[in-house]
Amino acid sequence: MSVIDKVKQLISIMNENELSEIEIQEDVTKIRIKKTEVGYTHTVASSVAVPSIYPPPLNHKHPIPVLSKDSENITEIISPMVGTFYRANAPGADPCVNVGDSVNEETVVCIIEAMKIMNEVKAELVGEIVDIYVNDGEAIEYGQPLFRVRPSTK
Amino acid sequence: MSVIDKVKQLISIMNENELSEIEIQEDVTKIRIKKTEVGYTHTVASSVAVPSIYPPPLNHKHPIPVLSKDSENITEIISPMVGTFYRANAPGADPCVNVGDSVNEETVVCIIEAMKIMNEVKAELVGEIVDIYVNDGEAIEYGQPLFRVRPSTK
Amino acid sequence: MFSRIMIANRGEIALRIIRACREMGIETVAICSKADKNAMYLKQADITVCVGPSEADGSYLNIPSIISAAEITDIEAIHPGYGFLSEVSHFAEVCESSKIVFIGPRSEVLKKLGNKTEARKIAMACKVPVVPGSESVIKSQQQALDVAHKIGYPVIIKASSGGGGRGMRVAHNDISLVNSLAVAQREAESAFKDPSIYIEKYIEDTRHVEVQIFGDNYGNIIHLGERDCTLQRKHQKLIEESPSPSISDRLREEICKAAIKIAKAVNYTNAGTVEFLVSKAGDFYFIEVNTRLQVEHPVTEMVTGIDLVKQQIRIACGERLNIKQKRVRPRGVAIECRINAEDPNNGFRPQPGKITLYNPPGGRGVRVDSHVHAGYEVPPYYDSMISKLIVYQKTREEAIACMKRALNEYVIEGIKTTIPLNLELIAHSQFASGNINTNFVENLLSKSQRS
Amino acid sequence: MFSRIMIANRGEIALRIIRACREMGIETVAICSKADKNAMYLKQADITVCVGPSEADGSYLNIPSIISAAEITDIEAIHPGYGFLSEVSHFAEVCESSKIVFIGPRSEVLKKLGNKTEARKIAMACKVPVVPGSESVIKSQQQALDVAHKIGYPVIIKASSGGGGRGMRVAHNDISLVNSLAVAQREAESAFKDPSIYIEKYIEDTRHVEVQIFGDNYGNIIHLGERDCTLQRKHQKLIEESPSPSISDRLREEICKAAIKIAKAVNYTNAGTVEFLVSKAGDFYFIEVNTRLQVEHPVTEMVTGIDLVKQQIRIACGERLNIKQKRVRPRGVAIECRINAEDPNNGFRPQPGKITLYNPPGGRGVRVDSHVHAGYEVPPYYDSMISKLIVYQKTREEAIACMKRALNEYVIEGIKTTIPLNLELIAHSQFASGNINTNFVENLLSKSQRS
Repeated sequence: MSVIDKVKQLISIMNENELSEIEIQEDVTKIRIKKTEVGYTHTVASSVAVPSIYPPPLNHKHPIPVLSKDSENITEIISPMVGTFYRANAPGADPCVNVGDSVNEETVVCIIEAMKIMNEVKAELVGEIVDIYVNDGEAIEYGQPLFRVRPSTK
Repeated sequence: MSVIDKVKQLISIMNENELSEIEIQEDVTKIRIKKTEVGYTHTVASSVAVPSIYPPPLNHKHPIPVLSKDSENITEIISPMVGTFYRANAPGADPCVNVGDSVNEETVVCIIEAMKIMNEVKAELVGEIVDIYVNDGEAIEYGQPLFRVRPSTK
Repeated sequence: MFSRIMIANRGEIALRIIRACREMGIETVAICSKADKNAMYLKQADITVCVGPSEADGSYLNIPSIISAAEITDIEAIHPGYGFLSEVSHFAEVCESSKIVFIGPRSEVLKKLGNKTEARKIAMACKVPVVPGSESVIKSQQQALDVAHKIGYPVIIKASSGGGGRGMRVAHNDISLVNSLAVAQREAESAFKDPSIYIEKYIEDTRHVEVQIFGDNYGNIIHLGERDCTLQRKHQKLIEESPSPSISDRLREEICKAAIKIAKAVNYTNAGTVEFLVSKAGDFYFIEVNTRLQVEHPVTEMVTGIDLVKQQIRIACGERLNIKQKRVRPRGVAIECRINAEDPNNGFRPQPGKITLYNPPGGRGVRVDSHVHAGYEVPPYYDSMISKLIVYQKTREEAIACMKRALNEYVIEGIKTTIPLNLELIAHSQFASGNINTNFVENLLSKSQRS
Repeated sequence: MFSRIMIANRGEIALRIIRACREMGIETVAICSKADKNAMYLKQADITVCVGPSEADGSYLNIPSIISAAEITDIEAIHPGYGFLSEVSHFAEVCESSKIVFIGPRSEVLKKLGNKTEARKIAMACKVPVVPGSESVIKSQQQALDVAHKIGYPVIIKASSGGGGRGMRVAHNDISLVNSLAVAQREAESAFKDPSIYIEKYIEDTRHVEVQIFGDNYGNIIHLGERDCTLQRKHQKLIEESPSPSISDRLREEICKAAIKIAKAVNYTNAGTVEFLVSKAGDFYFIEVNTRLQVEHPVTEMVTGIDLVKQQIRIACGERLNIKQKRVRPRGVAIECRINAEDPNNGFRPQPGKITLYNPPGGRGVRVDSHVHAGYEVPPYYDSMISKLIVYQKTREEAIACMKRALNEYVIEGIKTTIPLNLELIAHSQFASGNINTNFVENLLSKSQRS
């Protein structure tokens, strides 16, 4: 398990148990995660229509997770950049998308904060969100799968 | 190819071409072989019935050489010790055995000089000598095949 | 001391820096591209963040992505290694404005010394000899010809933002100068995104000698002796050593003094290298300052006993230089061979692909700095260097014998490498005598091609 | 200088000696057993001769076979390494009578010092303190009891021809002494073909400190400082370092002086090690002289900068010692971890078998002395040590950090090794403090078993 995966699991545990800080040291790996007091505290420079300095998201086919049964025609939206993943475009607002939502090429599915800039990530395909891999506020790396999508057969 | 193998090939070439000295350097390997003027010049301390200080020779099945066609039931007499191989038990004498000779357990097939002592090597099996791998006066190591033998089916 | 550092680089130098951090008890965040994502050396880092696609432009040169990765991993400082962003003053600026410590000189120093014509002016102001040439960027063909006529042929055209031999062209007369100008500009543009070039007198039969300098944030500047990198092929260093086998103690002292002068003139901080050409007559000329850790830093580490990377980190963290100049007493001889994934028998063609067998040499006096291993896939996207083999012995003769022995032990199968070329060079009587110049390798190669 | 040397040993030490020879330009003849015949390290030798079957008795201990191999390959000298025939005076005698130089002390010195009771007498004659005990071999049960009563319990029974912890037994009272006597004799008989034993006072809470000595054929004898080998398990050294972290400079000087006295008393030639116990009170006691190169010689090489194997060869060839005692100035700190193919979680059971993955650590300050590699098959016939990991740094703290880093990098898969145990020991606060004794490892292991 990569450190990033461990961090993800730890954050899930933190969220489930309403923890504000967790620190583990195993062998040579040391992970310390601490939540900020409020949901997110950064100043949202501009919450709408920020021109992205990054290329548009890629539709990259990842190996389907082992647990998946419906392996037919499932694709993923992967992260086009490194940053912090947010499900909504403002603190307290509704998530951009939820499981079961239909999306099209232009649908903003999440916000990734990178260098204090909020970048809107678009679905770039037509289909239905079937899973959200990442929790709100999580750190994500380039190429990391974010959403699982069942594409619509037009 | 091990250095010993190379030395063997070089000695064959020397014998075929009646050379007295050969020296090669390849990469980091340097081989120099020089023949003494006369066949062998050492003083033979005792040429008969020297009690061997070594265990009796082993009948060890080696992988049959690639060129061999008659792979059925061929065995080898391998060297029980490190030393110098002589086909005869005295300089100028007839070889102990030649190709085509029949041997039995007690037949002395060669002499190995080790630490100035002449050690008689016995066939330890009944059969016919079909090949002699080693030239007279060659250095041999432990476990090196000396004779190829077709065992008799009693 | 920092508690967490990001390494904005890849391969052997990333591993080199991770090792130093681990020994200092500092956590490490390694960035990587898609191509390097499963590389084994990343396991030595505490955290790995993939910052972009395999192409360096989108990953190792992608400043927003790297800074973003720095933010999500909460690091305090970035070590840029060498190459990539290590000499990009804009990157250092971004770090500074993001309150991240850039482990290297200040951005203004990078900017000043990164421009070769600017650096030349600084050297001249310090009365350090420079190669005669254009005082500034060449703007026209006529200007180039004027300069060439003034300083005399042969001349060499160099990229203002250049390095590593790219954008360099030697001209022996007006015709070749005119022809080379456009080519050099195009090369400079494509390699450094800056077409500006300048012209210098081309000095034949020279050695390449460079001085390691180190400055702290309190005005203390020392040198750690010199390295000799005369053994080059197309301006790419192949074998480096310290001390230089061909300069007198007096010349050594003069060159080191000149390096310190230049460093002091810009109030240099952290590690840097001042490069010089040394002519057969024993004259020396300033070439440029490399404002970063060098590939060949291990040879200085061996002879001085100082860990340059740890020292860089300490200085960047605000510590004072704890080494006095007179306490720097290089001892013994260190030699480094760069092992590249290239086929020396086939025009040094890069050899990406899988390493099927890998056995590095070991034993007394041998140091291997490498991130590769059996099963490692050399990616086609980056520099071809896969290992640095460094030896350290009391005398140069012993160091050469040790290097020969170690190169002979080194097994890399699956791809072709420059190990055989290194063996040939290190075993060459002319290398042993120390009587070589920067054209030695090319002359040798063209000779063996003719024969 | 010799032009061709035979190495009468195997594994890492054979490779160590081959490397030294290659660097000196001396041809090497490696002997091997059937089991080692295809081992890759043999490729570094110029000639390989298989001298017998896999079992050491018929090969690495087979004197006639080895001498015969020496004759057919026309070598001038034999380096015996450590273990096997290295301390067998008869082998040195045979070499001497065969006009082959034995690279080690003269056979009469091996004989004298090889007998522990004899060595004790020599030490006492030099006024070097020895552990109180029987002046000679114990001949009867009553004599053993008399000695024990005179010197007081606890006592330790040792084999006269012993070494490496075999044949040793501690007794705390008459009953355990009587019981242990027979066992110890049997062990001594089977291990050394000599049942003679002697008795010493068992000194608790001791450190193991040893002095590297070197003599030439002209009466010059020097020491190269000390090594601390306190970290042992069942009298088998696990981690060695130099300098010793727990003795004062005055004590260091005294111990080294005592070692020189003993060496001079026997007119010692070539490399040797004088071993001492150091009590908590700072008293030291002579134990024995190891008349050969030690496994842990690299730590001395690192701090002194002297290549002990090359020095051995030069001395054996008749050269004078070119090192003056006052010029020996150890610098820095070196630590060695022995990596054994043993399962520390399973009673240290040997782990013969195939190494499927092998990645040694590298980088600054790291030396690996090992003959193994991915695909290497650890044979079941010999010692379980497969690698020595040596680090060298300026301070002990840095050396410990470097060793931790290097052990963490070291990947050996396919068989279990003592790497995890080494990591645990090197990271232990008590090791860092230097406050340990020779029972430290066993106490730690029994504690972890209980918990």
